[in-house]
Amino acid sequence: MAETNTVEQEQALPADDFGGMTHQKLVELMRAMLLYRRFEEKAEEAYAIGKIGGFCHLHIGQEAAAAGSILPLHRDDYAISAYREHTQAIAKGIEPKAVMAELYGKATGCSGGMGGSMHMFDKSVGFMGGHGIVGAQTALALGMAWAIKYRGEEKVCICFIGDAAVNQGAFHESMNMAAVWNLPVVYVVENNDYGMGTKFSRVSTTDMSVKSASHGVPAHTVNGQDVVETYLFFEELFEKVRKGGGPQFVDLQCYRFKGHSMSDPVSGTYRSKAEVDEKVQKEDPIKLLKDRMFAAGALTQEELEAIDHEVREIVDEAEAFADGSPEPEASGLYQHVYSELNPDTRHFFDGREDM
Amino acid sequence: MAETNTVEQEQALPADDFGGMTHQKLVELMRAMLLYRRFEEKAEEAYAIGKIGGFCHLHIGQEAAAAGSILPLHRDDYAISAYREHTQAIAKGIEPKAVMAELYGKATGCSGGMGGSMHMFDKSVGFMGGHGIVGAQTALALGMAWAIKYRGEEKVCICFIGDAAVNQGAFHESMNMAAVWNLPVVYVVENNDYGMGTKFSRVSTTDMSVKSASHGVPAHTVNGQDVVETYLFFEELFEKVRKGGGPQFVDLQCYRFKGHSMSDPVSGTYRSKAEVDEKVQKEDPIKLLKDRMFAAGALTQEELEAIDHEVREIVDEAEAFADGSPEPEASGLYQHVYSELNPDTRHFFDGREDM
Amino acid sequence: MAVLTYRDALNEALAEEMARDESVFLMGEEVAEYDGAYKVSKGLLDQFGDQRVVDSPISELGFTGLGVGAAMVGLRPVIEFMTFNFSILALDQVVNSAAKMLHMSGGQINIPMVFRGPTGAALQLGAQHSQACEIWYAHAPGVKVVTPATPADAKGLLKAAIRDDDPVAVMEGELLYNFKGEVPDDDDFIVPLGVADLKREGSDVSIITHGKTVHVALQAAGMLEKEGVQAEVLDLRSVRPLDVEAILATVQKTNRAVYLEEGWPFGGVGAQVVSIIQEEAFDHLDAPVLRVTQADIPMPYNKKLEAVTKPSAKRVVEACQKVLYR
Amino acid sequence: MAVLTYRDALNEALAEEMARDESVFLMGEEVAEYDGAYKVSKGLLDQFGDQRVVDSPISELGFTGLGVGAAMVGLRPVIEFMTFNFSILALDQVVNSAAKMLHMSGGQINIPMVFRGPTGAALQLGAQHSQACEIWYAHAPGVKVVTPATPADAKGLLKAAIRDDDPVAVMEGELLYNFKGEVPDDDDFIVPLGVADLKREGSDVSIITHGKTVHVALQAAGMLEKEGVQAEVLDLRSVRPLDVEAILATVQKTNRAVYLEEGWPFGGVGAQVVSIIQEEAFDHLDAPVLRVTQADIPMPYNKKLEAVTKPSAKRVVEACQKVLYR
Ligand SMILES: Cc1ncc(C[n+]2csc(CCOP(=O)(O)OP(=O)(O)O)c2C)c(N)n1
Ligand SMILES: Cc1ncc(C[n+]2csc(CCOP(=O)(O)OP(=O)(O)O)c2C)c(N)n1
Ligand SMILES: [Mg+2]
Ligand SMILES: [Mg+2]
Repeated sequence: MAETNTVEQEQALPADDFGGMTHQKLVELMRAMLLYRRFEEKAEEAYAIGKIGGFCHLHIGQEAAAAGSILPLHRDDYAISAYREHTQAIAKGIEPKAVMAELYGKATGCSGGMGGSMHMFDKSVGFMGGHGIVGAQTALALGMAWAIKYRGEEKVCICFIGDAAVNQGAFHESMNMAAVWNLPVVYVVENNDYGMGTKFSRVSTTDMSVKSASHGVPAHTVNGQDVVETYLFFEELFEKVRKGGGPQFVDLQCYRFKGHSMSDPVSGTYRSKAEVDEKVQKEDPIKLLKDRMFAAGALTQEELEAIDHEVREIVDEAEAFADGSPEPEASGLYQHVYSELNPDTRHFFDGREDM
Repeated sequence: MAETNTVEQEQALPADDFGGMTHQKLVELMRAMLLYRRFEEKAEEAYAIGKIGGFCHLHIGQEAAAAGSILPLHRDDYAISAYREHTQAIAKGIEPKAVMAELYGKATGCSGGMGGSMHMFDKSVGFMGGHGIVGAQTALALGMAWAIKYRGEEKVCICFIGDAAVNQGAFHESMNMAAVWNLPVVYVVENNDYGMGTKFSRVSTTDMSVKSASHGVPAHTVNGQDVVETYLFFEELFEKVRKGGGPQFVDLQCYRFKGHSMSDPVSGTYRSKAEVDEKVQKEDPIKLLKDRMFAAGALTQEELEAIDHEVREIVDEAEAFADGSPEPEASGLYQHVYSELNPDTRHFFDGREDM
Repeated sequence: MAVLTYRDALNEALAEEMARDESVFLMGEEVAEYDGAYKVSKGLLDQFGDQRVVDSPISELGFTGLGVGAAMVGLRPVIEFMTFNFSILALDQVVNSAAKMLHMSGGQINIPMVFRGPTGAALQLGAQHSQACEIWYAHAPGVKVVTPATPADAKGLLKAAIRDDDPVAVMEGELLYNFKGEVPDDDDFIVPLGVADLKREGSDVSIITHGKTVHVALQAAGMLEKEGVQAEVLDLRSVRPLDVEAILATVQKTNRAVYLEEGWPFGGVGAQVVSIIQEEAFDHLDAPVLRVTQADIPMPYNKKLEAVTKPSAKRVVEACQKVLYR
Repeated sequence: MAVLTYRDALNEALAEEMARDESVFLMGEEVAEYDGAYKVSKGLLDQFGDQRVVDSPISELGFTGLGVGAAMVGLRPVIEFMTFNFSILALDQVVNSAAKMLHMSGGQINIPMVFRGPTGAALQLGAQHSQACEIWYAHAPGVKVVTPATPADAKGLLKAAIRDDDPVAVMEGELLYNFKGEVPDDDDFIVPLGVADLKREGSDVSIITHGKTVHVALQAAGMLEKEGVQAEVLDLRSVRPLDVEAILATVQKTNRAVYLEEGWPFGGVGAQVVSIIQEEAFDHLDAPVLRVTQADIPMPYNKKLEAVTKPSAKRVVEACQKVLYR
């Protein structure tokens, strides 16, 4: 009897094959998410002791969205985002130490210490910035996608925006043009349901999934806390877009575990502590993958700790590198305002001679 | 036999009851459309001899859209439009002579000669302008609708835009907010299928009817060349909106018989003469109503000519009034830049003493 | 006189004017449930309800136009920009609608509205969040621009702006919100638009400025005093309308002037003021009027570089010494 | 040298640069099938095809951003605004993206793009279609602005702008498109950015200006000559970068100057130039520098009032007489 039961159970529960994903890939995803988590935790610490300044928007809780949507990209594809982009920059290939150094405002930062938290750039790996004006990057992405088509390349451009950004005119103008010219751009809404303190349902009467309907851009809804689902989805989508599939719109549902920025509360008038606690317990993307891999015997506690140890070392090195790096020189301040100074004429009008 | 046939025919063809519209209303609509047509023809003449300057966008061919959507409004409702608004201004209640005088740039014009063809205003009848920046009026209309709700009034605000204006971000931002706050605003696209020389299908992959889908604003498609259908539709829609029905989006299909503006060709690279000719023959809103009223015995040739004679006189008077009116005084140039000049301080920096 | 922070002074101004006039409402991102990104509207939602204190979507162009449209029919909107940096998206509605409506309607439709929020740089917010926006607004006839530097001016100017029948941009400073100062208690205390305030008397040189940098000017004046130089500090308070009389008076008194501002130099407020001075006080000038501005570059994130990019008291002192030929 | 209209000169510049460099494309409203609202791009669609001459929807913010994005990855977009009036909708992408990208990316990403179209008033287009936009662009470091007044300058400056590695606004004049003049035939003829041109020599007073009003200045100089006054006319050609040397040279020569521009005065280009002159040529000035601008009001539609609102040769003459104390 008991035996039969067991057999029945086994038939009822076929082993999890992670959608056919290799074990190596699963470990890679786990490692990536852990790296992002530890990186942001380190940034949080550094901010608290004043090593990082300005606005600092953490991605904690949204690691699966970054890993699942960016790791399937090729190095020469383009990614562009808003200001919550530290881990996305790392996912696209910027060294953690170059991102940390940028947060520290150092010359060794990926933007030479000039951009900061909201403006991570590395053209060489196709990470085209961190942008601070909500929605503006949708039009910039359109232009990169235009260039891809113009040159007949088989690249894609992925553009990340937040849920609140779909209310910006730039987003709608861009979606329409992407459709008109059938451009290889994938608009991904990291839908964490809040724009600062505003729940999406307070600034839209419609569901996120219809936001591209007016423009004829195909919409997709993906569970962005499930890194396996997310990765497999984007892997397939990108191939379609490379082959001329045209623009896509993805409602990537996720959740922000921390405050909007370091200066904002995690919960408060706009969302309850209970809501956040439940999400953190039930929808932590790292915990979800861990439990699933443990259950499938695809990962052991020891292996997980080893990975965690490894990424912590990377983050510690990044922090040490950032801390030890030199500040950019004041002498370079005017160097990158114009890339071409025209001869025998004046470009700057502040009358300063001392720099 | 023949008789039976006739009987059968009569049974086959129930008399046209114009959707229950009164004969008086039908005549009113015919008279209105004829007035708009003659008015624009006069403006065209005046422009040709240099009495009117600048850009001048005629509404010829779109008279049913103006009559059918504006005449059902109350005097204290608000209407706002773009730059192709002469006849809309008249429909909302501005005297033809005040509109003509504005075209002539005279002090007696509805905007004192300061606005011109694109900027007709008369607050007293709720015509809130002629606006020249494509799409901008969608946000202004939102604000007027906001004020209606704020004050608990039972008014509506109608906002006219062209088909090309739906590609402006302002339109999408406004539609979304209209839905979020359930405002009494009716967005009407005078869909004449072209923005200057650009056919709508070249700048949108989707049909006009889905342009409000992303924002959850109900969409309606109406034959804007059929004044009866248009009038009955809006009469009903406005009542719904007054009672809290919320924002509406109307694809009012019409056709521009003339060039985009006086300086643009009627046809050419962007649309064929044949296309225009066919539309003019088959879809002239005035001819359509005339034929239908004649067929139903609701109007005779004599009556029509009498109406035409009457409106021509109104237009001639308007022209004479405009021509005979004084120019605005240069002394008033600075009078309406600020409505309140703060004491003991400088508002103007051109250093001119002579005005 | 109560001692208030600049933030609370603005909050009081809003509360008093909203209580005084039903047609006044506040709209912007996070102004209601979140009490405002910088807490300027704290408590107003509870006091006035969600019809008068309204959270908007992130649609600057749209909700600015909404404000203009509501003003067209007589409401008195106060539109908050989380920061004026974002208002560049809305500039069309400011310049083409709000500023021109009265004139192009032949005097029929005035726009009694206020745009407000912080302008200029705070600390390490980077290139896109650190821009002084006065000139984008002041360049256009039809718009008024005020830049309070103290709690009293903040309250008095915001109240005057709300009562004014034209579009007024009230440009605040994020770094000023916690600044404390005395504020008259009178509910009808207002600071009239277009009237400058002599923040410090002096006889040797005039430092003319507006907004946040008033405090930099005062600091510089203190440093100069140690060198025996008496600097006068004129706070314009309003950029447009402009108190030209006060500007000419101080120049005629000291015969030497320095214009200090937070923004970029090219076509800045300082350029306009210098142009007026040299035209209208030409014979009173013993030296050219010098300008101290932000370095003519986008704001860098790095803390040290941001500090050198901003106009400093040290640079003001140097400029004053130059015009004093010392 | 061929005699061309300003329109054809621009058309040649576009055709030559597009033929020379595959990465150059033209996008804007009605630029392709309609040959451009003002026919500047006539024939280019046939010559280069619809991937390189592209009709856009009416989405100024969006297609301007598209241009910036394409430039980020190395294309050289030429974005046409039907008129610059409409570009205020796109200013965020100009000021926050194009102008700041190179700096905030630490020097990685330059923006080799051109914005072009007519600026300022034509005839009776009313308040919203008659605005001079130079200063909206020139105020921001990172942007370059040129304003050709003749066919030769139009061709040479547009070609230079397309070849330049930074964002350049080429501001044309609707009323100039039919203006004829000699243009060098050389395919590589360019007019370098930032170099002014002495359009008329004189010894008594300098009329400094840019763009369309160069012709007003020349007319004024002609009128002055009849009174025995030799006016020098300096056409800046580029507003930013700015040929300060040429400005100082003419002022040092005549000791008297008038700045003439089409736009509004407050914080205009003239304010900046005056500020430079009084600072750097203080001892050479025998009189204050005066400015002649559009009346400080939105442009009226009425023909006569529009004429008085615009800066006229008569006003320039009066200003010159003033600085000459006559
Ligand atoms: C145009 C503009 N308006 C306002 C802001 C201020 N702001 C920064 S982030 C933010 C909320 C955006 O929320 P969302 O798009 O959902 O992204 P998330 O922060 O959740 O990732 C706001 C209002 C801005 N940076 N740009
Ligand atoms: C923001 C803006 N961009 C461009 C223009 C120039 N323009 C005026 S009308 C027009 C076409 C508009 O077509 P549509 O919206 O279909 O209205 P219609 O003229 O057909 O009535 C264009 C491009 C403008 N006035 N405003
Ligand atoms: Mg969000
Ligand atoms: Mg149309």
